[in-house]
Amino acid sequence: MKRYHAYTKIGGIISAVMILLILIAAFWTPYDTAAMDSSAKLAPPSFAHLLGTDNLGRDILSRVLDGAGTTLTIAVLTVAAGAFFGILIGAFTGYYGGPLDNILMRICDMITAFPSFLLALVIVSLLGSGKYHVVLALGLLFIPSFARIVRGEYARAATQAYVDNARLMGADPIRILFVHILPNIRSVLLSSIAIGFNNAVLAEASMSYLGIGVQPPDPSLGRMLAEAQTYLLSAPWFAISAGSVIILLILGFTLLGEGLSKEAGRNA
Amino acid sequence: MKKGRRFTALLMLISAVLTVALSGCSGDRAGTASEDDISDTPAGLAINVGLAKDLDDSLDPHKMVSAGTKEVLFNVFEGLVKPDSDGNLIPAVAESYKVSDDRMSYTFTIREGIKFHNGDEVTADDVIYSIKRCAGMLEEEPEALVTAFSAITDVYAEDERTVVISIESPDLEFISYLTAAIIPEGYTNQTTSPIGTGPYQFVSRSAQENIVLKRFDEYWGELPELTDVTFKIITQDTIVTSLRSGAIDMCGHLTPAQAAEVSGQYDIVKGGMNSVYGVYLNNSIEPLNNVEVRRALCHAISVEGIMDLVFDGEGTPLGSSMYPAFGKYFCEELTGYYAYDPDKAIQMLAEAGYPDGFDLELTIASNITQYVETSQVVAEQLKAVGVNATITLVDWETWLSQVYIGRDYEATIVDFDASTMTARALLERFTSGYPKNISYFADEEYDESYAAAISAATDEEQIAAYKRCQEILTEQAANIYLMDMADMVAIRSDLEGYEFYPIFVVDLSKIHVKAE
Amino acid sequence: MRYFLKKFISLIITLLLVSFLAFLTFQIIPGDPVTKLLGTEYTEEMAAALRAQLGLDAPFLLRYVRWLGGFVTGNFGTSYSYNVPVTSLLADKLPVTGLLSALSFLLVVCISIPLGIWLSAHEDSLADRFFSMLNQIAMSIPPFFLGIMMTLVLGLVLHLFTPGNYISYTKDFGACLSYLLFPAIAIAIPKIAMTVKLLKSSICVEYRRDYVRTALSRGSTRRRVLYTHVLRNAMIPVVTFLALTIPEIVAGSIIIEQVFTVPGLGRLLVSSILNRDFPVVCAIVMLIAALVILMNFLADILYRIIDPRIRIDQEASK
Amino acid sequence: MLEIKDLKLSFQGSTGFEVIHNLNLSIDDGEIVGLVGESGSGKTTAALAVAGLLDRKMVQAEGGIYLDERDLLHCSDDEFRKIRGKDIAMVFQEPLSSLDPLMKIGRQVEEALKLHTDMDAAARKVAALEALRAVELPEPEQVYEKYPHELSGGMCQRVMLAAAIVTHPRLLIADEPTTALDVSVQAQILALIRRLSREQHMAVLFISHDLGVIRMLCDRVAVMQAGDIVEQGKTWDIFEHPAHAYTRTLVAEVRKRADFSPADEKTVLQLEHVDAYYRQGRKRIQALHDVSFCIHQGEILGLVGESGCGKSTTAKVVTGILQDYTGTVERFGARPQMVFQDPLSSLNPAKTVDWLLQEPLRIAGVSKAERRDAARRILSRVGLGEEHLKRRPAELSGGQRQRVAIAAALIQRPALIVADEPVSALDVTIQAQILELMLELKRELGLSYLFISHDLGVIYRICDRVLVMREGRIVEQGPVLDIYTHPQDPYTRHLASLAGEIK
Repeated sequence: MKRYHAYTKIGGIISAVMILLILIAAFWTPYDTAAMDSSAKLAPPSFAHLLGTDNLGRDILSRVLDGAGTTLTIAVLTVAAGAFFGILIGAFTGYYGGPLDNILMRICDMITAFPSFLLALVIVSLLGSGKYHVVLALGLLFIPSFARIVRGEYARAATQAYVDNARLMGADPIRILFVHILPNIRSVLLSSIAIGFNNAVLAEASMSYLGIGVQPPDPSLGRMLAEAQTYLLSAPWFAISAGSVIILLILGFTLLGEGLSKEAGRNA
Repeated sequence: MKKGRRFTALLMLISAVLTVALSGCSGDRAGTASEDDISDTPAGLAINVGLAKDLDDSLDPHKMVSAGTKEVLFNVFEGLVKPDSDGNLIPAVAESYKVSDDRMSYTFTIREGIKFHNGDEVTADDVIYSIKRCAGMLEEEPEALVTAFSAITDVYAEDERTVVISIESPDLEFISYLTAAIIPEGYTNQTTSPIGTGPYQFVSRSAQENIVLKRFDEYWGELPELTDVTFKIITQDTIVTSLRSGAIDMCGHLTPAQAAEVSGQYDIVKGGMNSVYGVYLNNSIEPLNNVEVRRALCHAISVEGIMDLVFDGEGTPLGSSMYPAFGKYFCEELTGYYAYDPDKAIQMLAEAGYPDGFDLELTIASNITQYVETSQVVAEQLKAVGVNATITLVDWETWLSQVYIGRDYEATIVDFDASTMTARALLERFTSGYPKNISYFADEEYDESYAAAISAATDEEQIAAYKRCQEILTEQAANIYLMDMADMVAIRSDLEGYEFYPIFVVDLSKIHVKAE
Repeated sequence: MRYFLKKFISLIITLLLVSFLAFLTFQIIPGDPVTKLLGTEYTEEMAAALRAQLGLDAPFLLRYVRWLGGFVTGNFGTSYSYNVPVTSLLADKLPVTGLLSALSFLLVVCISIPLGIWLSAHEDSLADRFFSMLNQIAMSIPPFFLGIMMTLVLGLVLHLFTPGNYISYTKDFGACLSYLLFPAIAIAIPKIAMTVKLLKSSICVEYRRDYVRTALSRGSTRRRVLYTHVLRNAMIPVVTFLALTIPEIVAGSIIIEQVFTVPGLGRLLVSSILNRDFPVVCAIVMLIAALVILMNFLADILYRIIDPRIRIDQEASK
Repeated sequence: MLEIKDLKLSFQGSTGFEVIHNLNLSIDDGEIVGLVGESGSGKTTAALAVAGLLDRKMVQAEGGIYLDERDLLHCSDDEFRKIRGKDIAMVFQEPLSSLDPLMKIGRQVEEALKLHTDMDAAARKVAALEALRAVELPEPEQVYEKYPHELSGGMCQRVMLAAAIVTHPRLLIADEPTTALDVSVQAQILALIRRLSREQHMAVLFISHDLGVIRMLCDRVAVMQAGDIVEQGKTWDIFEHPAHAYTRTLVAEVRKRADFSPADEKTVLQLEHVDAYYRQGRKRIQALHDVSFCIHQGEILGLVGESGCGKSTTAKVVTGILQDYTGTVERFGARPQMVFQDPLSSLNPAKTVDWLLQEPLRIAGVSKAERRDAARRILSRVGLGEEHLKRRPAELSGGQRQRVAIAAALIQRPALIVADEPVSALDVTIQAQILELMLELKRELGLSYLFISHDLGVIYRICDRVLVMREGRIVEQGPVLDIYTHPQDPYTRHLASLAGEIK
């Protein structure tokens, strides 16, 4: 019987509940997320509307869940894209080094140094706004951080005896990189994925807050927060609902990541 | 050991002092700062006015392009004449003027003793310089800055206080262009530190922060009560919190929802936005080139519904490209020409060959809350008749280059105003030859009517022709005309005197403390 | 010396790449500075004349070289929007963002270090568990949401400050600082949480090192071991982290400035992007990029200075 | 002077257990007492208890530890702290990591003075320099200003000693102080400890797993096994007449030498005039100079030398991991495989034993069923059972890990196995088992080994021939007995004399 760290448990529960709710919301929400009701604008939480309604009389619960779904999709795809290319680049540059390593790292520096807002705006203006373009923009921004971490791990792994051993077995470089070394940087990857996820949710929310990113009528948590600012005093539940969902999404995954890496550390 | 402890203690001390000191002094100031700024000190009455958009523009009165800049600097500049809140032109820099019998020559008498903010008296040379500058008659400004001024053939001084302007042909509306600002000759810093003759003088501008004006104590007219006005640049989303916190004392162009949020604490003054708000359609593309489809869309949209959801029921519904402030030109009977009737819309669409509806992309400028919210309601209403409307938000500059100048779009939501007080500004944009006719509206009868209105010799003729233009726009369902949006101003409840103008300005000189 | 030279060259190359990318951006995204300067009702002749005057009619690469030449000689151009030299705009706005970031950084340092030390001394106590959980939550709060909530609770309900009433540093420095304290807190809280976590785990790792046992065997108290040995070693990763936090704080201020309506570089950047005020955008982008690169550089140098095991000019070990 | 009576130590907590059962030991002034035993026998725990470095919350102690009648076990933390560092000082196994990397040597040496005396800074410096001189460090003024990383391992251990003796303690506890050092340095440190003990009349409790070291240094010895002292007495007596069965095995292991069967004429490896290089940053450093040797089938060739002499580079050239060399390397038969010193890093930590054993066959394209069979067969061949298949390296003991490493090498049926310090990290009895396994495999499979070690005892025990390396060159080679009895090269002579001293 494996004993789980308390963080893993709490994080797992939060994430599981969030994902479950989001999945349910993908098929069924208490109200149509776009349906407006001029007779119930900014209604406080009640049994009819558990989290109240917004300034156009839309059900906030339905909208935050739908928005959380959008955010989650974007974050997962972004991190997946960032991690995939980051691992690919980091593995080769870290293991082989050389001039290619230098060039790729300079490009990573450049992307890191470039304001993300502007880069996202460029991509969104070029390709039009929409979820998947946001993924593209954010994914691009996430590659360098993954690449850098993975590169460091691979550079270190390349000097390890088990890698020499794998070479002696006659394993080809691809096999060494992805079958032998990759599982060993699992815990580092896990925590950078958790951090990456955290940053992706934050970045998506921030971009939507600033008005680029996910577009209405698709609900977006960041945009809801921007709108909710006007109604802070008369309808605080509007801002609090949207904000809490962002916090829960991030918290669940950070705790999970934190717990898992603590467990990995305990086992090692 | 001691050293380590000291180090930690020092850090803690710094943070404690920092927090306590700063929040302490902020506490003090939060209470007094706004009072300081607004109280009747011997120096006068100072207020903060919120602006949701920065004046990121040239401050040169002849070169500024954004409506927001013009709105604020209305208080700094005056033309030979200036508009009043009823839309009439009243004397300003000129104390009087005469029009010659052939209506081709205007003679202005400059007001006695009128001064610029730098203390210099306004001379005939200044007036001539200003007019020539606008007309493109100066070497350094070869292009006419005011298009209508290219009709000017000559400007000269008859004596020190008399200036004569001649134009090439009679024009009923020419005098309304002479609201163009009079500025001192040879002053080169207008773009950043403007000087005019208005009741307020410019003090400073800080990007994204504020614009500061103060009363010009040598103003020729009645001195206003407000002595110092700071326009604070805030954002759409923080208008309400800034008002609720007391950071600003007045803010214009609130949405009804924002107004409702602050109505307990502030007096709300309502007026019309004086613009034609509508869903503008690209008449040149499938299926919007079919007039029946456009009519069906008009039936599908409930202006009432939009007003209820987005505007709390405020605003004046419109039926064509004209708003009520234009009194004599406005055709009230066109309002409600297309009744809200989704069933009829579905039927009409089916007859036009679209029983299953079609896809429609609404390209919306994201910086204006009303557009974004309206677009969501419109999309919902169109969905009800089978038209699958998707919303694409773009930033303002993209909207300008793509929709307004590039005219590459399907449908958009925007409001058009008349920057000068002429009906021409609202109707010219639908003539077939107009380069920014975003609807690609082309109708021979409309072009003829418009031409007739421009060259009309009498008011009656002109009114009739303009009204016919409006009827054609409505009958042909060129666009879906929605309303003249409500414009709401929140003003601190001990102040009054805010007046709406038919053009987009805020007149600070009329604001005063309520009589007890 | 060779190390500095190499670092410096790679710094310049990165900046060049960034500048090219920034310049390219405006070639790509829709929008025309001409509409900014002439409004919407202009004739083609006017536009052409203006483009010629601004040098916008030249081919892309030539424009880039010209701009770069100006940039190197300190001429950042003139803002399309405000018609003032970009340098004077930056000189006006840089202190605001600088103050905000400095305040935020000071908070991070002054709160997280004592807190981290205190918590590491009470590992696994009730307080530690409570703070660890709080820390996790603090790390999960988006700063702009924190800002909104602070506006509501501290501003509108408790009246500790007046949201929207930013006062210029030129007018009243103290009032400016006291207003900036709140956005600074909003930026700082998640960073404090991260720093505390790092410092705590770093101290715990160092406590398990052999030299701690040595020091104890000489008769040191645990407290003395902490301050004379462990802390210095534990600070190595923290100092590096803190240096890398600075650009993040500056980046974080971009969005926080919107929430608290602070007229700093962030708001100027966003509005300039939206206005296509390209000279301003390029200058700010270069400024931020330079800051990021310099801080990376600084983190590296600091790391080498603090840790005598690494010679300053030595290649960073892989 | 020091008296340990009926000491019982047990760890608290959910998995609490007793580590020291009933320990009795006394040390007189100026006496050097050795405490010998394998890892896990409790010797370090006992030493830490004497120094008061065990966390009292974690470890429960019974019995008594008396320093001149003073009960250390039951005095307050503050009282104990005044004794620790002043009367009782300690040195540890890893000299480099036991020094604070960020603090200059001088300050670290002075630390105890600062804590226990009221000397001013100048006096402390004088005392510290004197201590540095006493441990025979050259140019103590310069060492005083240096950081630990600027010194070699041997110098660091001298610094540790200086810091320990600076307060003239009555008891020095030395926990494996020479284990991490090269043989020649080892001997110097031992001599130094002996000298200091005599000169300062300081008692020493010397803890080691290495009988040779104990024998060379100690007046008396206590042998520990599983938390008990099984035997104690005069060093000479213990070595000549071990009474307890465990002591007998220990002593016997050291003296054993394998039987040698004459090697085949068939050559499995031939190196001729090999120069090899490795990269450090941008620099290309020559690690081997004109190395030539051959290995016959069924032969164990020893390779001995100090750290950094090129032993590991030779291994890498032989196996083909290092490609940057000139000269000829001829390998006959299947590719040589390698067994490393630390199986924890040479066995992929993320994989199970099953996977590790199958991987070479998987790469070679062997079918799944055959792979599984082969893995099971080879595992039982090295003396492990199927229950180990699903474990990961971290879940195995050191000896088991090294068995798995050997199995993983064997499964590829190599003619030659390069063993790089394969038993250095293991305890004496486990060492013996692994060496026995290697010899068995040699006999049964006709396997050859290149056996790299810094431990002359181990080389002596199993090798047929030996190469002595120094600074990248082979300084001497020949049959083991010849080298040990008639060393030719001065360096080899030096090594052999040290070894003799140790034996």
